[in-house]
Amino acid sequence: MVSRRSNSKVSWVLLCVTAVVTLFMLTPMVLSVTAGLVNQYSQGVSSGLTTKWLEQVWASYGSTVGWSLALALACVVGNLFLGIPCAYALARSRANWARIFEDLLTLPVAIPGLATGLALILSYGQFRDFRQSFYFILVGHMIFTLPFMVRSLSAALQRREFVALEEAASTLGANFVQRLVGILLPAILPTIFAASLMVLTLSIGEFNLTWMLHTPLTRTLPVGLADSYASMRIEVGSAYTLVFFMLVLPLLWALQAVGTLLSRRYEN
Amino acid sequence: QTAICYNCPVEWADWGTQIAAIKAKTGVTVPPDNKNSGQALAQMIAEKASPVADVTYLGVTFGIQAKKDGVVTAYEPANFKDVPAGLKDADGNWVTIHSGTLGFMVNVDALKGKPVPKSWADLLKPEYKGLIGYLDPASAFVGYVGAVAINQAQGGTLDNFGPAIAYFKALQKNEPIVPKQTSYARVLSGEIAILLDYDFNAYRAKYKDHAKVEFVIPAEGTLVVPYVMSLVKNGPNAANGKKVLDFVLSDEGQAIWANAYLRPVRQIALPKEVEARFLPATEYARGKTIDYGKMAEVQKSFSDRYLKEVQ
Amino acid sequence: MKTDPLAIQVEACAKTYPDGTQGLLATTLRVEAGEIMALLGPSGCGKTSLLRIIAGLETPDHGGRILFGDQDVTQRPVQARKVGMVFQHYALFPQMTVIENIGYGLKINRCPDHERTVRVGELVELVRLNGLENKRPAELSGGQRQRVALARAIAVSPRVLLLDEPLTALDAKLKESVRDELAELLRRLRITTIHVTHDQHEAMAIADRLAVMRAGQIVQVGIAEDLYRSPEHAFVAEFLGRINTLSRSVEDASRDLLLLGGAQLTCPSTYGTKVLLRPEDIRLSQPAQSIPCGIVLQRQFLGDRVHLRVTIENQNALLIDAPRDCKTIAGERIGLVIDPLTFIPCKDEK
Amino acid sequence: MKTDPLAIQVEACAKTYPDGTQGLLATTLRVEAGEIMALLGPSGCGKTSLLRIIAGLETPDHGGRILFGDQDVTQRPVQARKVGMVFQHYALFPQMTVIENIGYGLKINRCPDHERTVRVGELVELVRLNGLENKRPAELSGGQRQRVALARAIAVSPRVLLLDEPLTALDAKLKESVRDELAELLRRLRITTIHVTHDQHEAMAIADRLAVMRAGQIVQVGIAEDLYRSPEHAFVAEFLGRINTLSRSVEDASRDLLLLGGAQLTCPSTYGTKVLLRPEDIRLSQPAQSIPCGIVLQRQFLGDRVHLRVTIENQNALLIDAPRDCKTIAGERIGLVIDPLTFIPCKDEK
Amino acid sequence: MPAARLIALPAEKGWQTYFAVLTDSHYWWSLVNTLLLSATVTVVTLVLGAAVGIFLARTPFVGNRILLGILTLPLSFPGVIIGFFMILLGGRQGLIAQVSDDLGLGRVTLAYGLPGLFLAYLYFSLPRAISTYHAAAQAMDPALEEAACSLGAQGWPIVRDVWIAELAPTTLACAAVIFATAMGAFGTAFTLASKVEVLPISIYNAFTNYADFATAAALSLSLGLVTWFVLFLGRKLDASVMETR
Ligand SMILES: Nc1ncnc2c1ncn2[C@@H]1O[C@H](COP(=O)(O)OP(=O)(O)OP(=O)(O)O)[C@@H](O)[C@H]1O
Ligand SMILES: Nc1ncnc2c1ncn2[C@@H]1O[C@H](COP(=O)(O)OP(=O)(O)OP(=O)(O)O)[C@@H](O)[C@H]1O
Ligand SMILES: NCCCCNCCCN
Ligand SMILES: [Mg+2]
Ligand SMILES: [Mg+2]
Repeated sequence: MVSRRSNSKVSWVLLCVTAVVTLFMLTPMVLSVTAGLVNQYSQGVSSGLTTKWLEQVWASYGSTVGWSLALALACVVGNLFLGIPCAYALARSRANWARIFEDLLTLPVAIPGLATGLALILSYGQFRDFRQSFYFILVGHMIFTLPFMVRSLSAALQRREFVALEEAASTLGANFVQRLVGILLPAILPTIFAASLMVLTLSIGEFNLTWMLHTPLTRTLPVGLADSYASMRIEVGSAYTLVFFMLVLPLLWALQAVGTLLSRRYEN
Repeated sequence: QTAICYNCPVEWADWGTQIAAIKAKTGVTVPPDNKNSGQALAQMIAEKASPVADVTYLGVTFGIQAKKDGVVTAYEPANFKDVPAGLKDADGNWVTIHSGTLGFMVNVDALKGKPVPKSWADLLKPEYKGLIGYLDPASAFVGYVGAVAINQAQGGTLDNFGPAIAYFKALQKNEPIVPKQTSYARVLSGEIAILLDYDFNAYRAKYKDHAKVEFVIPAEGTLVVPYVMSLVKNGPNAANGKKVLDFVLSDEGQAIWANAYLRPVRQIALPKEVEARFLPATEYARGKTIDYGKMAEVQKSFSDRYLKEVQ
Repeated sequence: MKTDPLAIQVEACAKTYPDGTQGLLATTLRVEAGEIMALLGPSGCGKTSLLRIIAGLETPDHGGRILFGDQDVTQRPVQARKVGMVFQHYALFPQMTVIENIGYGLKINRCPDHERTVRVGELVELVRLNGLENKRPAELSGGQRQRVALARAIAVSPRVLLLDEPLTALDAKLKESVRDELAELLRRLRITTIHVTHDQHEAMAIADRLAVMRAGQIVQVGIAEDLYRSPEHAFVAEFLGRINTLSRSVEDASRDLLLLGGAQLTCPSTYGTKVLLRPEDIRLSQPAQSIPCGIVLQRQFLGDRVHLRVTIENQNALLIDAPRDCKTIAGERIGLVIDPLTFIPCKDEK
Repeated sequence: MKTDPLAIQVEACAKTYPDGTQGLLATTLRVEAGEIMALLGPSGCGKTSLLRIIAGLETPDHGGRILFGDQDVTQRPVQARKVGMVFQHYALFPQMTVIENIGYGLKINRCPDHERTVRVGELVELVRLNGLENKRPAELSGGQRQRVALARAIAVSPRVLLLDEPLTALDAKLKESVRDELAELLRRLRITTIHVTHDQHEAMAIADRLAVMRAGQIVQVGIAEDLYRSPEHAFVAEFLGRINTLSRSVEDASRDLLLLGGAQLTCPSTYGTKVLLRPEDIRLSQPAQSIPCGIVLQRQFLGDRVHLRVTIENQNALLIDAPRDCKTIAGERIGLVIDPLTFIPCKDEK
Repeated sequence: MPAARLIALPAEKGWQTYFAVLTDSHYWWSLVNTLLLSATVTVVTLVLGAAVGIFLARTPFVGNRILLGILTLPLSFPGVIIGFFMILLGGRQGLIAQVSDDLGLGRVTLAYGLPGLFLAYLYFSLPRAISTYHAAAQAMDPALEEAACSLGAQGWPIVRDVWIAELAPTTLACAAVIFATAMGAFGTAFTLASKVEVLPISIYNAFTNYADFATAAALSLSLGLVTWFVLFLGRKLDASVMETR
């Protein structure tokens, strides 16, 4: 690294920006957490601390947490099943359609979730049991997240070192399945893990699509949050946010740590 | 045993108690749903091929529209006959279950000593800058009711929304907050100091949540509006839906509305202490009814105009 | 598990890449059974393309054929060719340990467990990786990785061994010792081997014969001595070592003369107007009338020898490879002794 | 724009990295004004650490001092030291053309436009990049990039030139020619230069003096010939070229004897029990009674010479560097002629 | 299949529906708002995110990793949470209002206007930029910067000639993602119920207010096309940047 004194002026600017941004990012989180724990937000901490809001949220929205997590996990699993073959085909195909398809893959990112949701309802809404189950939302989440999965996996698979790994395996007599399952997937495990984490994160936070797709019986965490923000006491919304923090973040952090460990271990 | 009701939010009109009572008395679970009337109707249209909802609760004009769009079906719940004509569809496509009077729901604390506004005109005063909120007239039924009320109060008619538009334009100077969803909680928190809302919400805040909230019926007059329910056409659990409708029109269901400061549609006696908490009848005299069919008809053209000219 | 070595026959194989690049022009090459053949040439000349066609990782353009022994394998996929390959960056499986890497091919080919253990043990021994059996590639040094890659490739008793610049990733000092090791090991294995490199010393140290390539074509094939002493093209002469290019007029050429540093040397007219001379074929002596003389411009002591650059009349500066005890210093005037037999004709095919 | 060359004095500089690694032990080194000094050693021995301390890119541990001439620059940041640097992968600015890269330092130092144009023109000339002025680094070959990097470093007339493995990124063939070019150019520039490398030939070809490093320390400093012929440590001898290590019993040593291939050679007892011998100091002859004899195990023709590995009685296999016309083949029995004066004592300081 | 449905939908109401964005000034302005807002947010996010990312990548201090973890945490927040955050921060009862009130400046409320929307978008964009730049800055070749230093560069020239140049591909890729996310952001705008209408809200309004699916679909297509086109430009630009390397 370059010695710090050589660039002290720039370092100063960076430090200041970092401080301001940190303040900006952190303040709302702190406000929200405290708001969820006090009796009366407008009076602040002086109104006393309480867990009653947390309890209320847990009672009326507790199920959304479980569903959201289950949905996100299912989304990851589904994405792996669909995404890996897709990414492989994309990465190894030299044809033009593959490049065009890769471009098209960005479309679901560009089209607003609302519209995708509407299209889904209009296309598949008539299958009643499907429509009223979480699978319907799952399909929506998969449409939204699959491009992220496919793109990052196919980028990894296109890397020269992994092409070489596959070739090495095939010179040793490995067939397609053996190469994919035995060599490539373990080799890109850090990427798979990172992409899965990304999909998990996106799915847990997805609101736009879900807002269209959910029914009163299939609510996810963000939908519940929107509900409570819109029409409940500020303390309740905050408590809900707190629940989100407490249940989802440790999970994400733990997974992130695993991911870091993985990529360290694989580093060459 | 569930019945899905669109637009039955627990924080509104005490649907929380009502839902619990329905569960207790009929065994039907009604999951809470936080759409507004417009959202509910749109969703039903989108899902027309295979509806998700069994019943829906709507502002009256949306009920009329829902019938036109063919997303609801005829059903005459028990006690249907007790509902005055004009407050129900002749075929039973919708039926009023309660009504409310629009006014100002005021969080007195949040005014920080400023006087409680008494009239539509007061709201335009600069001292209320940033304190006012109303639901989106182009989306929520409450919002539209507010617009019609203002229009009538300012001398307009259902054929001429000019006065309302002019009023909203003037109101923009006070930087109102315009949410799309029920914002009861934001009044309680003081985020919104003055919200155009119904009497029942204000009374609930005042008497149940013990907030320092007042209800004001504006001096220039206001509107009384019915809220209706309908059975959704081809709903998945029609039988359960019917039970829900039957219950809300039953004595017990109506009493729950009354206890929640709503005017039940059937003539049942209000409990004394509840009666006492309403504003005096003289105040309520300023609350007018209107041709709700017509009101439904012109809603779209008003929304368009509002979106174009005010936003 | 030993298989008899097999000859490789490449017939009229060309490679045109999808983007239109002519990676390889129609090429024919025979590698005898058990022979080690080096493909030598500058970057981009098509060495890897040829190797990959032989491996079955690329298909040749229409008309090309690959034969292993007398079996046409052109249509066979890489898995069915039984070739062992070592890649430039080894392509070791990062998630597997040393013995898992080495045993991978055996496992894939359903070799029984105990047999595999034995064979892998032998290979670990062979490439001297004892003690590192359970390390992962990331924990190994370059030379160790190289040996794992080699062991992995030969574990399945391939009929043909293909090495693509197997030493490039090593640093200068290590390269030399691994090179000698590899040469020795390959000779013991006696598998038909093709070894791609752009380092002439590596090629000469390891291979039995060399095929020198340029711009998608094989320019000359032969044993190192022949290529070095009797190159058919200036390019080959240049690529295999340092060289001096001397020029003369058409007239001098016709009189079998070459002017150098004030002296007249004999050089057959058939050699043409450009003549090549290796730096180590020039000996130093005291300056004298009858011999070419020049002034030392630069002296580089390289340990085992001394490089001199000498300015000289009639010709461009001359490179001389002197023995290490040469005391000549820059600025000194020296005489050169050149045996006319060491002149190399310059058949420049350009 | 020329500045007089400056001596560099490194005094007791050590480097401990934040993670506790002792990258460099306390080191003292003097580089004379205008001298080219090579830092030579295996990977990880601290060459780069030392170079970066001199450049001002790292601060030495407390107590270390760096002097340029008689000016203490220890506390000066890199920008104020006026050093020119060439990095292993050149670190050219990818978005700038050749002349923008070369002129960058001048621009930063507010050199007037026309003056800059003139100077950059001269440098382009000097490093022979004419015609490539407006190319970007991505469009250049390795050797060309290397020259741009050098031109950029010397454009600002640095008082000191620091090169960190400037040739590593080049391929074998190119490396040799760029090496000679660089040697010649540096000699013309006469800037005090420190040149880091792990390639002994590169160091010997380019530098006036060499500092051989091992494990964070300088082991020996001197001119190439001295280090090669009279290394103070086996490590230096080994690092500068291939070497044979001969061993003898204490008894033989005391009798000034060395047993080799059935013959008794004289070797002073003061040399100890381990004695070094360079491969090129062994000459071949017909096997005979009185001289050491052995059997050729491996023969490697390398163009300008032949490497032989010979199994021999009393000692480990011996490496021999024979002239290129040596016809000996593997399996042959040969005699060895060794001048006892070429034995090198092995002062192993381990 | 759903995509085809989406494309076919507007036709039910006549082909001119496809051009609703062009023909209806209301929607046109909504698109312009969305574009301007997204573009501004993208630029500001890149600058701030780069500064923070680079700082964290280069400055070792205790808690560095934890701070990075906290700063990138909102990546998992639903847009609604972020809208709510802005209300907590800049709403009438928000922190800013309280502070400004205490200072006697009146209750400064910025949550519901353009500033609120801007800050909210910034809030959900920054974590992505920070983590991307952090990774890129760690992977930056220190030799380039050292080369510039050894040539006498210091301060701004290093930022310009080394950092910006070297981070250009990262910047392009990151800009594309942030821009696309901002263009499609709905939850945040929905929660804030801002006076500034952005296209996702227009789409939502068209949907809920009159169940006008055709217009909603047409608007979605327009939004999708515009976003996709910008992404496409970004990729082309990226390819040309990569070529110089
Ligand atoms: N997949 C490909 N698509 C297009 N052109 C290619 C491809 N692979 C190689 N080439 C081109 O074909 C030519 C020969 O390439 P090849 O890799 O065989 O050379 P090489 O001799 O192995 O070079 P190096 O020593 O650099 O590895 C080069 O011009 C190269 O750019
Ligand atoms: N920033 C650093 N942090 C920790 N250890 C370091 C750092 N830089 C170098 N080292 C360690 O210091 C020692 C000397 O490193 P240095 O880079 O000086 O070696 P070198 O001789 O230049 O090696 P090479 O030939 O591989 O470049 C090595 O063990 C190295 O791992
Ligand atoms: N990865 C999710 C980022 C959270 C912000 N979402 C913005 C879109 C609004 N719903
Ligand atoms: Mg190659
Ligand atoms: Mg180094």
